[in-house]
Amino acid sequence: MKTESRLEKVLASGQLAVTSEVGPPRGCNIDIVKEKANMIKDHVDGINITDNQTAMVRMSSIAAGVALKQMGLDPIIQMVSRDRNRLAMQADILGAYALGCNTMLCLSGDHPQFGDHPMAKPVYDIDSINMIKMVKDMRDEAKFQGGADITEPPKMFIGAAANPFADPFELRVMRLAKKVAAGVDFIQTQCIFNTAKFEEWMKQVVDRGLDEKVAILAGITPMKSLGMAKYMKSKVPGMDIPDEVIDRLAGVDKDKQAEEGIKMAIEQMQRLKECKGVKGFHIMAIEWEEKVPELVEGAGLSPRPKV
Amino acid sequence: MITAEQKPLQEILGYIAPYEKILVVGCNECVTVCAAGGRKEVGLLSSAIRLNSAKAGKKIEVLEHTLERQCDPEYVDQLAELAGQVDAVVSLACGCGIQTVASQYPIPVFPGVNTKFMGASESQGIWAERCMGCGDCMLGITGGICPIARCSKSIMNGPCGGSVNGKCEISPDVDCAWQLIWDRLVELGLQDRYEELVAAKDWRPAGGGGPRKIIREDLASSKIITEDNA
Amino acid sequence: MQKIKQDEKRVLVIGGGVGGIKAALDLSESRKKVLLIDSDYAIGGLMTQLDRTFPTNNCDLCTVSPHLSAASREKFLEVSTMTELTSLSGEAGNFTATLKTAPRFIDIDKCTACGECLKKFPEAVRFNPGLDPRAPTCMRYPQATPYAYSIDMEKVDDVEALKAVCKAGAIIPDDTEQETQINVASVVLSVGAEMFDPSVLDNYGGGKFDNVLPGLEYERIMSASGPFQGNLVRKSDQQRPKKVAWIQCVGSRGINVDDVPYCSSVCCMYALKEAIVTKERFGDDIETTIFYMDMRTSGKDYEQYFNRAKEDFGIRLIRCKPHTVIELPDKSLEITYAREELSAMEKEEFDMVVLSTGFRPSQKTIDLAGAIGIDLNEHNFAKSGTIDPVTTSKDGVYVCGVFESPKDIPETMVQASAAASLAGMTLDSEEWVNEPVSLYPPQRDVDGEAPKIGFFVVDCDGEIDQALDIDKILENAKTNPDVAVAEAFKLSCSFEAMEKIEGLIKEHNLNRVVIGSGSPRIQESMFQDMLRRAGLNPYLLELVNLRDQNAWVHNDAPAKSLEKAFRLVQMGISGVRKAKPLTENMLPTSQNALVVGGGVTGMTSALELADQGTLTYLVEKAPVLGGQALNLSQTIEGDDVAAFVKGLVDKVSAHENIKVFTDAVVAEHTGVPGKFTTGIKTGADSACEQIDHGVTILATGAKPNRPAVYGLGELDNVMTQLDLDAVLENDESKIKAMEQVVMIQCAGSREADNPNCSRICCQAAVKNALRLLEVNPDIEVFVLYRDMRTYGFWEDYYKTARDKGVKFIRFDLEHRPVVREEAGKTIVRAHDFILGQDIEIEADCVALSTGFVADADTNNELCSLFHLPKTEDGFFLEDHVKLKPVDMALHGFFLAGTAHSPKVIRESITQAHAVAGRARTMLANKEITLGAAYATVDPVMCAVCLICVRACPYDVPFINNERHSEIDPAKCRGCGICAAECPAKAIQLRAWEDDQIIAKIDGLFERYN
Amino acid sequence: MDNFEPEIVAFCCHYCGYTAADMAGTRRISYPSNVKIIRVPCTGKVDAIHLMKALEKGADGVYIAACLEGDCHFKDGNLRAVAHVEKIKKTLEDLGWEPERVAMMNFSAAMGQQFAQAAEEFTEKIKALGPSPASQATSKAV
Repeated sequence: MKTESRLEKVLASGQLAVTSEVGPPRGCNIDIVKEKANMIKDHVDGINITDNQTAMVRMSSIAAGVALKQMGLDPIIQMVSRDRNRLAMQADILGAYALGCNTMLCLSGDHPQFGDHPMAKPVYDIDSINMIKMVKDMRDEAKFQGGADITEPPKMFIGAAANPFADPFELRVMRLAKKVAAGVDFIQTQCIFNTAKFEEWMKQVVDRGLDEKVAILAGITPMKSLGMAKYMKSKVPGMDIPDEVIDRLAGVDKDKQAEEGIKMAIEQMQRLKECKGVKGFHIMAIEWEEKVPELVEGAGLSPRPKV
Repeated sequence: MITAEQKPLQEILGYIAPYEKILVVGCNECVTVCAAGGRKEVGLLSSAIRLNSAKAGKKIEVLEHTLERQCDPEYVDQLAELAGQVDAVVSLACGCGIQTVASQYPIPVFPGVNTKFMGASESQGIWAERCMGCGDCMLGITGGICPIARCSKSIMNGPCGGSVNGKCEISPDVDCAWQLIWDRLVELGLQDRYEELVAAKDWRPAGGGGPRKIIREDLASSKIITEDNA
Repeated sequence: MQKIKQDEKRVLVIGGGVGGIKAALDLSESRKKVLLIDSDYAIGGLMTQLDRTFPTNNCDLCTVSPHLSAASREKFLEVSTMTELTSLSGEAGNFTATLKTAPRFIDIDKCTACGECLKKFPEAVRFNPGLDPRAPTCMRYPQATPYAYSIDMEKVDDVEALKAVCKAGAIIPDDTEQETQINVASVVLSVGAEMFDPSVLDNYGGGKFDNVLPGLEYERIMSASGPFQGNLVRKSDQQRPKKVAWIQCVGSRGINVDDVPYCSSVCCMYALKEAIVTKERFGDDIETTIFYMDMRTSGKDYEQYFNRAKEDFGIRLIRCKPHTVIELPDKSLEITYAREELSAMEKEEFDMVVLSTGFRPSQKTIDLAGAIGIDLNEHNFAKSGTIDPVTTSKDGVYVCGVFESPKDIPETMVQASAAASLAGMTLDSEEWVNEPVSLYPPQRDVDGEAPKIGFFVVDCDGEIDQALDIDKILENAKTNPDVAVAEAFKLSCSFEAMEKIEGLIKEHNLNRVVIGSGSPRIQESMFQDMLRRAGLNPYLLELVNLRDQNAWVHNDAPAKSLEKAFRLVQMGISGVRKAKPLTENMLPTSQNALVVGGGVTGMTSALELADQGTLTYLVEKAPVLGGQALNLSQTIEGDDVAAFVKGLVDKVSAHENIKVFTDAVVAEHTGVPGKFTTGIKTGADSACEQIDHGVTILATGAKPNRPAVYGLGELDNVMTQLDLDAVLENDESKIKAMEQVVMIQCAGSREADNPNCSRICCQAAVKNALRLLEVNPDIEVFVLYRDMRTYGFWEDYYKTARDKGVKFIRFDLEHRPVVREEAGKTIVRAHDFILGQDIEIEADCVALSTGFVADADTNNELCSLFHLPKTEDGFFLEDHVKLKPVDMALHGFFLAGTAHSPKVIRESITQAHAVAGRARTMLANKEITLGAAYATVDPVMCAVCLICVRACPYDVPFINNERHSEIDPAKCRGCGICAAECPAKAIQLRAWEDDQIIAKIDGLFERYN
Repeated sequence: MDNFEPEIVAFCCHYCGYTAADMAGTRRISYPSNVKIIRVPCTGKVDAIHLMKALEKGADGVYIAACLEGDCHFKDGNLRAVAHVEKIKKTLEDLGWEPERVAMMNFSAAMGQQFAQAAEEFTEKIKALGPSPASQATSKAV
């Protein structure tokens, strides 16, 4: 075991892991985070806390993560390189770890152009791959980027994201390999709607033997409605939503669409459970956290193992 | 080339509002080539200032002059006589030229353009950023396409997950630099390079180390200059 | 003294009116030697007596040939006035002409035209034709008749006193008549005709009542050079008339003893013009009334002139020929007339009555025809070819203008060019030499001189003076300290004015000239040539368009117009200060020609050019040559069109100098006038064959109109005249079975959507009516018409048709005929104005006279490919409707046939000859000037930004080895786009430099008054 | 203001705009004398500076009269002119002037009637706008 991370332990046990996420509030009410976490806490092995998601200012992911930790939960701290340079990131990693956060996700982050602070200077001092390496160096070499030794190094379980649907497709596995080479421990993928394409990607991952080196959690998002599906298809970059998803939602009454969405996500998880290399699921129920237990149960992933 | 574009007129007018005699100075180098600060733009801005003064019912005298280059003190010396006649200067040079003029004359010098970036012309009237002057060129390993200047996130190991159909997540009008790099590497048969991890950028040469300066000892040696002059 | 050179073979042009002048100029421009003679003591002919000429309502004759420099004109053109032909012997290509020159008693080489002799001996000294010898209004070509004074020696009592008056010593009392024999290759007759003298008629009071006058005399009264200085007043009491009437067809289209049966073709238009000008100049409150039989406004866009007369000027039109005019005690006049629709006679009082009289061949021309040995027709005009109207019965003798048949100025100009072209074919062009060097004085170096400006108003036709106070304009110009001379030349022909200006330039050592006159588009090259003659660089000139863009367009606001004139002049003066002497580029021309359109017109032009050694490319869209003529069987004169077309096609196809492309279109075009490259695409081939050519002739024709009116395309018995022609040609049995045929005129023409007259339809209807009767004499033919426009000698056929029982029933737009089918019968309902009720005719055939419309698709394509202008109704637009009817505004392009406007075959053929001749004028000069307006780069200012390289529409600028942009003057077209785009302002377009344009803006806003 | 006579400068290309103006003359179609024409070989030659200069010197309105689109004798000079006019309109807007004081028009050589009508309409429009700030200043100065 590299770390104290519960996720690492679940994965090491050979069982499928389940993570989900909670977005911190755009204000100081920490109870919101707690409420959301309470809804899902019994059905997941770790809870991602997003970091200024979609480049909108929110409560610090570390602060929210610490609150969860205090509840005895297992936060996965997300950190984007957009907003901090190497100094700030390393400092925050030290702090987060000191307060009990032992799992983190290294991301470059959505460009500020998307968010509510387009005038902010994007930092991007280093990219997500170099960030993985930085966290690994801190953990395994006990070195800061500047070369100095860390007296009490942070033992972070290191995660990263992967988008199997972004272009160029042929680079998607190669880039994963780079992340692996940089030292990533687990991967949470972008929401999967085009299951066949994901499977194709996974096959290449397996062919390269990458699944041996990194635990891949498939990203699952239940569709709330036909409108949401259409919106994601047309408006959200990097989303690959096949027509059959749209058609299936369109085929049921409007008030049955949410139900159908949940059904689809469950079916998807059941299908992917069989997919070689898939080590678990990362459920992103956007503003729909209350449905996470239903999904996890539906997919036969409940109860969560005690580790 | 350094590119620039004219500042909003009202901003310029705001700067010069307190003054009655203005010199508009152009530069015959980069800003001429990118049609932001050559003789023509000097003429247009001067006319606009005059039109504005007419509206304001105020008599402003505007002199026009364009230097060969505003970032060399010798050329800027040529302004001495004109600068002596005016209350303020509007420079249409890039930031370098503006500062050179400001450093040589004890009157207010206002920028008339926004200096944008180092770019290349894509076609008539279109300039695109190509270089950020990072001071440590990595084009040798990226197929001749700069991820620093052309990737929105300056990612060293791209592309990020936002690359769709060869375009950047920030806009469908912006090419994904990493898609370009990849295509180019494929074209050159250098795909293998891709998987080499590119280390985090050292930003010191890019200005992280404070204002940059180049000193060519062979040229800058005071001895040579003295000898030449002798 | 005039001494006619005898040592060389020439074309002899007889008659110095506009036609003769045009023919002579065309010939000399083609570098062919020509002698122009006129029996009068000055050339100019009838046009000089007119106040203004339609449809432009001005003169502009000096601009006939601005591409010909006066210098080279002198080299090839000799003019001899007071000279007549007495005999012509020999044969075509080698005639001997005997000429007799009357004594002038003035040595015109010495005469300075000071006018002293005229002052002292007004009876004996002749100067100006017309009513008053006050001012010279006519043009004259300087070399032969610098000032056309002459003396009637019989009226001089004291020869010595006369001699003493002349300080120049130019009086030659013992001058004698001279006889000369010259070798002549061919002869062009342009002797015109006289105007009918209405005093021989007893019902209208012409020559008897003070206030009844023929049209020409009315023009003299309105003319600023006329007896009342351009003031319209009655002869009897010098009062401004309030009611003026015109009576049309006086002496024409009649059967009385003094009448001629033909139509004089011009009177309708000139009456409209006189009425319009009267309203325009002397007040809207003058009531103008025209009594007419048919309004014959069938020329290009003339119908719109007519419509403006009615709608914009409110000219009153009464359709009838008045019975009598009687003089009332106050010298006013009472006209008795009966309107067509009212049987009762009406009487109406007018202050003045103008008799629209037409042309009559003079006894002198009849005698001349005898001396030459050409046949005359029954009306004593030259008997001309029915298909080829400028030929006569004698080989080598050509005719043009009114002597051929009555016609207006534009048509005369076309015939003149056509006759010149044919006449010139037997004579080689003189060799090309670089004339600017050899013929002009060296240019004075004005570098470093402060501007010394001469400002001159050249107002030959008095148009500027009528609208603007020229003296005030001069005064204002003089307030500029560097304006050394400011003078006006009012009512003197621009040629005379130019000679005087030349003198003033030299006398005052001027180094800049500003001319206030007409449009620079037309006049610039003429005045530039004047500067050259005066030893100044032609670019030290600025023209101020006081006439076309001021005097003519602001007559509703004289004070503002004058203010504008001050400003425009100041703009010119300010601009000319910045003018620089410039040299021009010359480009060798391609000697080949491209003719677009393989109909009769195109083939005729191509043959004529090819016969003179020009390699001619003939491009026809259809798979066969022939064009619209293939659909026509015969002309009204009875010529077999099919045989004629076949003859042409055979000749063209066999000609070694003609390359025919059929089933082909023009697809690409580049180059400059004189050096074009055009891509021809044949069939479905995607590749273009590229050809080089120096001139382009557009003879693309027009389309027969097939409007959906009167049941055309719906009812079986309704057809067009062309369809009927085919039936007549192929199916006589069908005609024999017909009992009643109705023809409807103006079908699809003279309507809101196609306002022009199609010109050919009236004669087509008459022709087909006569042919129907020939096949089936029992047939009843009805022609429903609005105005019968059988102009010229076609009136004879119209009369014959009436005599043979063809019924002509008039209609108007409120009473259009209606065609319907009822129980298998085709019924035409029409209104009979004389009966005052509707009538119905059962027709076996309804033939619609549908005429021609522009071939919009072809014309649009060609106009956009060649960048040529079109008229509003889609025909090609000529450079000058009156004076340059077959030249296009873009140098090197010429226009002929129905692509110009609807016309019959013989008129198209005339234009075909004319364009061939005009094209020759260009090809004969082996080089063409590209002008001096090309872009230059200042190497120091150039930022090498490439903006010019990218902006140039012709890819001319490049970055040279010296690291700056360079523009090859020989390739530059002079648009100036690079100059405008250049961000370093390093590029200037010569002659249009920024400081010149800004100086003009400065001048415009200089507030000095 | 009722008697306001605007100063209007029209840059006309030799081949179309100027010819159309001449055509109005030939046909004696009157238009306001406020319009003063400056001839240019092609409207692509009209530098944006020239438009500004005219306004600066006191023009209340300026327009360019070019060939119809697609008919430019120099391929695309008239389209460049449009761009120049648009640029100056923007500048005027930035200055708080009415951008309508600058206009682009297109005529064929034969469109004398339309030229006159457009001149009339433009003059009316500028009359309605009133004197330009610069021309007011100029006349004050006199």
